[in-house]
Amino acid sequence: MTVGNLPFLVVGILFLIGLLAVLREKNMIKIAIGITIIESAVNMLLIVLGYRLGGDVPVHFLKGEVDAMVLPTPQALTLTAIVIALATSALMLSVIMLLYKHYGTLNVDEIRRLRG
Amino acid sequence: MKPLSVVVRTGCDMFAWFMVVFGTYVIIHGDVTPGGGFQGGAVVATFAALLLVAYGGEKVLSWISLDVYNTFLTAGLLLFLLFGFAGMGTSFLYNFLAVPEAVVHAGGGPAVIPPSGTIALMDIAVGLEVAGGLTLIILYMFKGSRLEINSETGGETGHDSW
Amino acid sequence: MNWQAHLPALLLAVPLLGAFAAPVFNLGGKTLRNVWFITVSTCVFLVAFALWRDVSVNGILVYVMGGEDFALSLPSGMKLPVRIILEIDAMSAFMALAGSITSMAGAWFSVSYMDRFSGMSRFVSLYFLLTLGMLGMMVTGDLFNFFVFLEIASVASYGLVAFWRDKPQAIEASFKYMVMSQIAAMLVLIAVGFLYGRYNLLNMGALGSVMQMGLVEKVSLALLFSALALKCGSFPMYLWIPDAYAEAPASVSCLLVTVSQASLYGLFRVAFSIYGVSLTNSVVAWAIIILGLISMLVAVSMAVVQHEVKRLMAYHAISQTGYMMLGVGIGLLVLGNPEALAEYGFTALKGGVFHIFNHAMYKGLLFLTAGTLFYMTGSRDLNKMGGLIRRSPGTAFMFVIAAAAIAGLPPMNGYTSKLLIYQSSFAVHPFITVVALVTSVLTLASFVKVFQTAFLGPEHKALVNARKVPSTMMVGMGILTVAILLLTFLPGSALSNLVEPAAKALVDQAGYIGAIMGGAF
Amino acid sequence: MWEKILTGFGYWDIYSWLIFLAIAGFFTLWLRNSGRQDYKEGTYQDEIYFSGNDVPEDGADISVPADSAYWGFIKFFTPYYDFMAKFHNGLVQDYVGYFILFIAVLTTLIVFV
Repeated sequence: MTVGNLPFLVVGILFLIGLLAVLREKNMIKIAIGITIIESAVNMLLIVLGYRLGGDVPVHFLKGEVDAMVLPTPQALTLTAIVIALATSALMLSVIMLLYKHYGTLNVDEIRRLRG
Repeated sequence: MKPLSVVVRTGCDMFAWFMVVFGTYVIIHGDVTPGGGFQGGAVVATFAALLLVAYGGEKVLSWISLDVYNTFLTAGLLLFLLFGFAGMGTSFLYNFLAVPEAVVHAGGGPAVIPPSGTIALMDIAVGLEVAGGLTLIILYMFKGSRLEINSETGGETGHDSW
Repeated sequence: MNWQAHLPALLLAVPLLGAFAAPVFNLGGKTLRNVWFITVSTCVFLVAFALWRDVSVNGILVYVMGGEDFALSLPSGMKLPVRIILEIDAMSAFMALAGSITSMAGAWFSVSYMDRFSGMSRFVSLYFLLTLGMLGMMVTGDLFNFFVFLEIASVASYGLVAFWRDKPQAIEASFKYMVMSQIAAMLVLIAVGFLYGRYNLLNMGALGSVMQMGLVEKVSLALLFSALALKCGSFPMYLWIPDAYAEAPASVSCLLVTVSQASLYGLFRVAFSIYGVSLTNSVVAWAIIILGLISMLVAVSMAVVQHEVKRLMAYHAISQTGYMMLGVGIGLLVLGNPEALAEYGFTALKGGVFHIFNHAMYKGLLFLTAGTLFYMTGSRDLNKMGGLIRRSPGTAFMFVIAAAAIAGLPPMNGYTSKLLIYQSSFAVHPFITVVALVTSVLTLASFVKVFQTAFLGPEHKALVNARKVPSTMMVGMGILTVAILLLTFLPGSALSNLVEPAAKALVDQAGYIGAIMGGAF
Repeated sequence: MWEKILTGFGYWDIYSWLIFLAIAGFFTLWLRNSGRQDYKEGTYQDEIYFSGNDVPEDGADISVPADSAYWGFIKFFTPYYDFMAKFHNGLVQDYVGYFILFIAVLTTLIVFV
């Protein structure tokens, strides 16, 4: 494994941390945090995919020659994904707030009126 | 929420307005520098968040009118769509105001409209929308987090109220 | 430059305008808002219809957002399609037509149904955003935009499922839906990222033209497959569907059905147009078939024992999705084998595709009738209903039509599509047909139960004050009833004009790629 | 007009089906008409026979609730439904777990087969 692949390792670890939080944590806020961590991991994956070692900014307006440019498309994708992630995390926290009001608990195991 | 100490309140007073100015700067220069409508709008929305932390909800809700932010939200969205439709002569969202590269290098072009054309104007629209929307989210979440307000006082009509 | 060239953009711009301008029209009072709601949804339908006509006459349409030329997908000096491109072939137009009809019916229905609730301007906005997300998923030609529209539809539907926010179950359903769907969406984004990292391309057609199966492609196929299977509700991941469909307002459930179909469309698009002939083995096809079979049988067996009317119908939505997966899966199985494709594969494909349209119509109508029952009695529990046929014979009539269609009783449209699936799946393995037939029988059984308990029998004392059904709700249901009856009595022309071009477009990977690349490669 | 839908193994033709339905309906009505002619509405012939007891006022007392429908079917499949109740247990973390398991199985199948 070369040094250039290290960011992907970080992405994988972050993703697994988030997934583990969603699967194992009982507090709903922590589940929401887990999903946010997953979203960050995916955003980081996109950024890392577009990075070229020693690359310059894609909008070239500074002086000097440029050999390699960082790919601009993944950054645009990441920005969009961040906006979506913000919307969903705000909505999710609001929903958790309402759930706490109705059920009086943050334990996800007790949110199970709908089954069968 | 109770108001915090005077140190925090003074700090927040200063920074809240600074955030509005800085956010506006980020929005307006979004087409040529890092940043843009969403980022600037989010910075502007910290205004309400800072005041909420420093002064508590009762005061902030009496100062701030939600209608203003609702207007921001709707106006921003409609403005964005308007620019989309305005380019309809060529195609939807077409950048019909853009100044060609050669004209810009020669120092020409209209002075008021930036050379990036509708991109900058759309950034402003998005900035308005995000500033309004995020502030509304913060304020509504604060309103919702107060447990003592429930359906008796909130006037919410329920799903099975006839 | 005629206005018809702008139809693909209008299909997205009109619901967007409807969503954004709804708060403005809300200032003018309830009537103005309702007029806006209905007008815009009707306009969306008209645009979708015109688009469908256009596509069936002129072939695949390509629209470049913000581009100077409609046909130009390759900006000067670049060899790759980088702009936001909408690509509409017959399959997309077919799906958009189905989606816009349900959206219009739901809008008519909501006007009276949601009348007594607060926050209606937000409801209208979210409803149009959901329509926009659904239509966007159907017409986009770009994988990342597919993800964006998927998320728009998801976020709008979280909000709409939780719209009755003082009802604990609705919030709970929204939360469960959100957790599952958000992880699925992130997996879609990971798969998109993988494909982008491999080919520097996001456009579906362009990706299809350079696709060569390797490890990365296989992993992204698995991720896309499982995420979209969750969104459309296939076997081990359908568990959010009964919750979300049952707890959402009825008009929203009606639209949510088609939103799930849009995810199914995405699944088919990935399998046929991006991977297509480069799928070297039949694992994916068999996975689609087997998942379809299991979800069919399991969901219908759960539906038989339900006593909550919308939950029962939600389970049926899952089981009917199984039919579509079965039909299209058989088509995918024999994609590389022209003989078998001509003999039975294309028939199965036609059946599956026709079932998508039929399902959107009759399942939407069933949800609307369930909403009417709820509106009349104030309860969704079948144990508390009885004798409602005397209260509203019109609703009972439409319910019977929809129930006969979903159970596949001849001569309804559901029978036509199921017949195509039965007869072609028999050529693959008789066991598949047996499972499909058993599912159909159980479907009929559970709808007989609903009809018997809700509409027949003596009138309950508790229901003397049952409310009358307003006329706009009847109009909403009537739209879908008319659509079902048209499909029933004109099965031949429906198949040859509506379904066959769509099925052909799904199989024709080279045509989909060629419309984007234009022979540039 | 006579639209036939060929499935490759047979065909479906709605108009001949409708003609058959009309003929069948005609015979059904004919049989029905040849029944008793002395039935009159509003007389004792209308009354419900409720095992000799008085018919309850509230319809809810004499209608079969939805829970009781297909009692035998559900009774026979009780072990299956008990299992399904465990599957649909309402815990969102289990649902996510099924999803992750499914991804693992599918990825293995697609990559290695």
